[in-house]
Amino acid sequence: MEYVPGIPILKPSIDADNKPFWDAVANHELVLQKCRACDVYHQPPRPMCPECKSMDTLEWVQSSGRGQIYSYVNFTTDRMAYPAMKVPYAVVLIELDEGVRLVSNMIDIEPDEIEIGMPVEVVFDDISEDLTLYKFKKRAA
Amino acid sequence: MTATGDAEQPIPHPALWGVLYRNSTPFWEAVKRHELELQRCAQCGHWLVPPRPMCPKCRSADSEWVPVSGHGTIYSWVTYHESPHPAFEVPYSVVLVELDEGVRLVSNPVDIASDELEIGMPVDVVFEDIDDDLTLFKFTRAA
Amino acid sequence: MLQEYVERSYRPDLKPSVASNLIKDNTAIVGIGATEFSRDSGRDELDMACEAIKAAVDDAGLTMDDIDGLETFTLERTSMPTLVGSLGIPNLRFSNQISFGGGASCANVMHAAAAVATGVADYVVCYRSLNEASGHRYGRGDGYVGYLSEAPTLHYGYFFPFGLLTPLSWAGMYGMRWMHEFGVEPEHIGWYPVVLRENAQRNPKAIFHDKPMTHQDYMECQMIVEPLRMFDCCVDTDGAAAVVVTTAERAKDLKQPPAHILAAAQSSPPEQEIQTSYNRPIITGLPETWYMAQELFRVAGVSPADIDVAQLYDPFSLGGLVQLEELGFCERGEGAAFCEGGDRIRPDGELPLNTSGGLLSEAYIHGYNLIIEAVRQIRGTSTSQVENAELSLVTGGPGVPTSGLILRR
Amino acid sequence: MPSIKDAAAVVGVATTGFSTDSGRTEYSLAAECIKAALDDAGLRPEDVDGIVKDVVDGIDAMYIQKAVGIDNLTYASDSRYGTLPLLNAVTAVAAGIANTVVYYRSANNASGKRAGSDFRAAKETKDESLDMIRYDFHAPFGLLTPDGAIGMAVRRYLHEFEVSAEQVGWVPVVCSEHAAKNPQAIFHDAPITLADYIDSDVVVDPLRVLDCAPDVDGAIAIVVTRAERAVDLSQPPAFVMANAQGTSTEGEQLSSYSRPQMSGLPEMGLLGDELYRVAGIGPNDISVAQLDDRFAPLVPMQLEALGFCERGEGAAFCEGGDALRVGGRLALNTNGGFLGEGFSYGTNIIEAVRQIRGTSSNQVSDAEVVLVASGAGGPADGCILRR
Repeated sequence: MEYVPGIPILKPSIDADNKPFWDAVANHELVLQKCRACDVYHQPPRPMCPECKSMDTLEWVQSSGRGQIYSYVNFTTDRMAYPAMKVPYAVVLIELDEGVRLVSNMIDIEPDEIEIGMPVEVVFDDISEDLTLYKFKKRAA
Repeated sequence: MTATGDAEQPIPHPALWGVLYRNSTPFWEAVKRHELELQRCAQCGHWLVPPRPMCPKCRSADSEWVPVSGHGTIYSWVTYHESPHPAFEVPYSVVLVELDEGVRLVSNPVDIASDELEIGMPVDVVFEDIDDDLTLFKFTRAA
Repeated sequence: MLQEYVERSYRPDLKPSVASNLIKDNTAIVGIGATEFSRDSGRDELDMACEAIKAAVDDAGLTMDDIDGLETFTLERTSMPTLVGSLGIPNLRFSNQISFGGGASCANVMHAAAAVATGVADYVVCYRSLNEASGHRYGRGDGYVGYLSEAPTLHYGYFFPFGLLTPLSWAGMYGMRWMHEFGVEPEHIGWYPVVLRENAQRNPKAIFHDKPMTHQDYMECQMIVEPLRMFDCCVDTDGAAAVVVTTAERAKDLKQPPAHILAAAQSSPPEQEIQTSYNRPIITGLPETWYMAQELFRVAGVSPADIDVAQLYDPFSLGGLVQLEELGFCERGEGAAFCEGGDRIRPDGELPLNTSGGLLSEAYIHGYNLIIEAVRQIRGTSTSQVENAELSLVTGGPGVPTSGLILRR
Repeated sequence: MPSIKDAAAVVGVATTGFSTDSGRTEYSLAAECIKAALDDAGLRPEDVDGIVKDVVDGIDAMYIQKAVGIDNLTYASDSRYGTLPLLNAVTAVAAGIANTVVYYRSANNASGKRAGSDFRAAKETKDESLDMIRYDFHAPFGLLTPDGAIGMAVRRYLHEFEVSAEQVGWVPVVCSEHAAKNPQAIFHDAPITLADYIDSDVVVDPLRVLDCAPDVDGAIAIVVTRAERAVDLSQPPAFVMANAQGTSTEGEQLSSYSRPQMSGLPEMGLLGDELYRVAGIGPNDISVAQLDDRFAPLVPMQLEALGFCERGEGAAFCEGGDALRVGGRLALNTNGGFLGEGFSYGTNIIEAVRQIRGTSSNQVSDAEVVLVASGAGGPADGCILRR
């Protein structure tokens, strides 16, 4: 996807609960929140595990970065698009191998080539000095 | 009163923008012309302050904008000793003026020191052009 | 998580018994009122709220002095004290707001009914006023440019940087998966908006009155966010609407035939978000609507087959179709097939839907126009009246914590 | 006539304690506190089917579900002003549409970054509330803060009834004495004297620093359930005898400048009438009250509005402080109030529950019923709890 120069992307909003996630992304790593007692992943991150109600068994673990496209939308007109992105652009919902789903964009692929079930892996896109985003590219099955 | 009104730290302007605030617009337009006009129910004569779309007394939606005297007395006041906003240097006072018509408006005193303010003090309206967009009504000791 | 939903096995053991439900049959909607629906009202939202509320109070045969409760959305911008000061309500004893956008519409009536059923208030007005068309446009992404530099909430931080900023696209993400899993084609979806547009032709208040649309028009209209096109979207509207709720006992002496509340329900199941609940086991359904429906039918003691007419909250046509599945009118994945050809959902069909034109073709007053239409069906005054309508169902916004009502004569 | 009287009870309460910088997110504080309140009640998150909160608190009920593990919520609402969410919880339970409702607040109001708040952690959003209409007529003149707005009414009260600062000062003094014994209070172990009060800085004349409750970081949570279920739980229930809201036609939030008299609290008067009507008791039956002391001069005004003394005699009632101390005519804000424990609505209900349970750090020996009022200076609300 292509960006329109001069219009900033809306950056993530960060607090103490989700900071480890975005700090990792800035370092080109994808981490997920997991309860070590229950062996369950949580996205979005939260301060307490809803299964065991513990606040100190939550930890951040490395994600495989691999998964598949679970769903997607394709912005075909300016009407509902964010003006920083040139239309058409697609937004994908990735199901990681860990079972957690993340919204993202694809690289190196046209919107009309995107398919549900396509295997993907994470890549990192340094958009600007203070913004790195996780994106995905097609991989061999 | 030392509201600077400079571009760096502008006084909070009344929100005339958008479609949310149309009820208040005639009031601020009159102030801009150095006139004080208030909204009154066209049916029963009840003053609608702050402006509102319906009269709470008779539930009529008909209202009119009427020029008022600009004379009144100080009904209450407060003096800020810690500044809530960079546009306002402390100490400064905010007065609640009861106009002869019986309605009350929040404003600032002009040429009256904080320690001279008294409930019941007679005052007259004056106008102050703050910048191109904003004119405010203020009150000074009655002649 | 969501095991009950996945297995379609509702366990009501947490809920109070139906016998202790004081809303059921004891409360009613007795007044309805609305402003004109337009694309540019030229007025304050406060003005429109006053007009709609006064109309609803007049319709009930009450005076403003009778009103002692107010219910609305947290999204509502009119301030409660200023509204009370404009309407001249002398002794307001109860006020409440509900978040979750359009999911709150029927919940407003539910909470009002709880207040009157327990004597906390006697007559509660529920209202919503919005200049959605001419004022702030919630549904557009470009409104953020130059006013925000980062996502407005922590949660949106996971979506906004990728260009996913609008309800249409959030819903599209569910829709694409739903079409994929159940093999739904665009031409199947089109019948639902077409029938609603037909209903709007008989409703002079509808924004799309006198603007008919054929199935071919639907197929040829512009794709906005694939898989959703222009005619899948609700109509941004300026306007206000209000209803008056009181006890069934008081309703007997009022001007209009009461629309009794047979059941009211609200639901927010696990992993709920505002239209972005992407981390649930399946995203092709609307669990909040399913849970709400279980509770609604449990309290009402009726089944989907007993419903005579329904007003579904349809911000997008897919939202209406999937609700048909979750409400139990058809099986999972069969919502579009249910509407094919349109006959089943027309006013003389087995389940007449959105008889005023719904949010797609009448107006988008955040679901309040649907509640009013559900009442009209009970009164027998709809412009697309269903014969002998005894039970009238209405839902709140899907994809968010939602709500619903079953009204009876 | 239908009534909510005695249909519901408060069965679990908790606070995180208060500080000027929690160092944690509001989400995290809320989750911890709700769990603690449920533990206090002897209930599990799975038992909860309703959540009520204040509009201004950022963390939506949906996110509480995500963290605390509440299954299917079938009652949720947001109220504004004071402790109004309690009325929704009680109404829902009394109407038989919810069994167990949690009321929570969580705010980092002192450290104030708001970065800690969750779902609506908007940092740059415009306030599009039509409350701004009123602010339009105040803000250009520098009337920008709650203390300034209520200061106008306070000055009228002081003026019309010739009330002195020395009289009003007994409210913060007594509250500080109570806070000194309350380990949860931000001013634990820090009592003040009347001289301290008189010498404290004037923030917005006529209000001093010690007239104004301090903003704090922290959370509260309160669990409400049906009366018949309440008796089987871990704690002695605090039954809700009455719960109501009061507003008046010319009432605005802290700035009701258009009504004939500004020196009273007519909303509080209506609230009191309704509470006493529903409960079937009067002010003479009440010897403990948690009143809204966000601004100290509002306390004598409330004493008058709620019928504890005649109009204009509230300040005399407070003078010397004895009437307000434990064992006095009306033990006031026995947790220290918002002035002493910290300004977080809900702490007043929690202290009322402690009095009913007999666990207050300033326990009134025969506390059978306790009155709670909040939202003074705007739409008012309150409740009467009983043993």
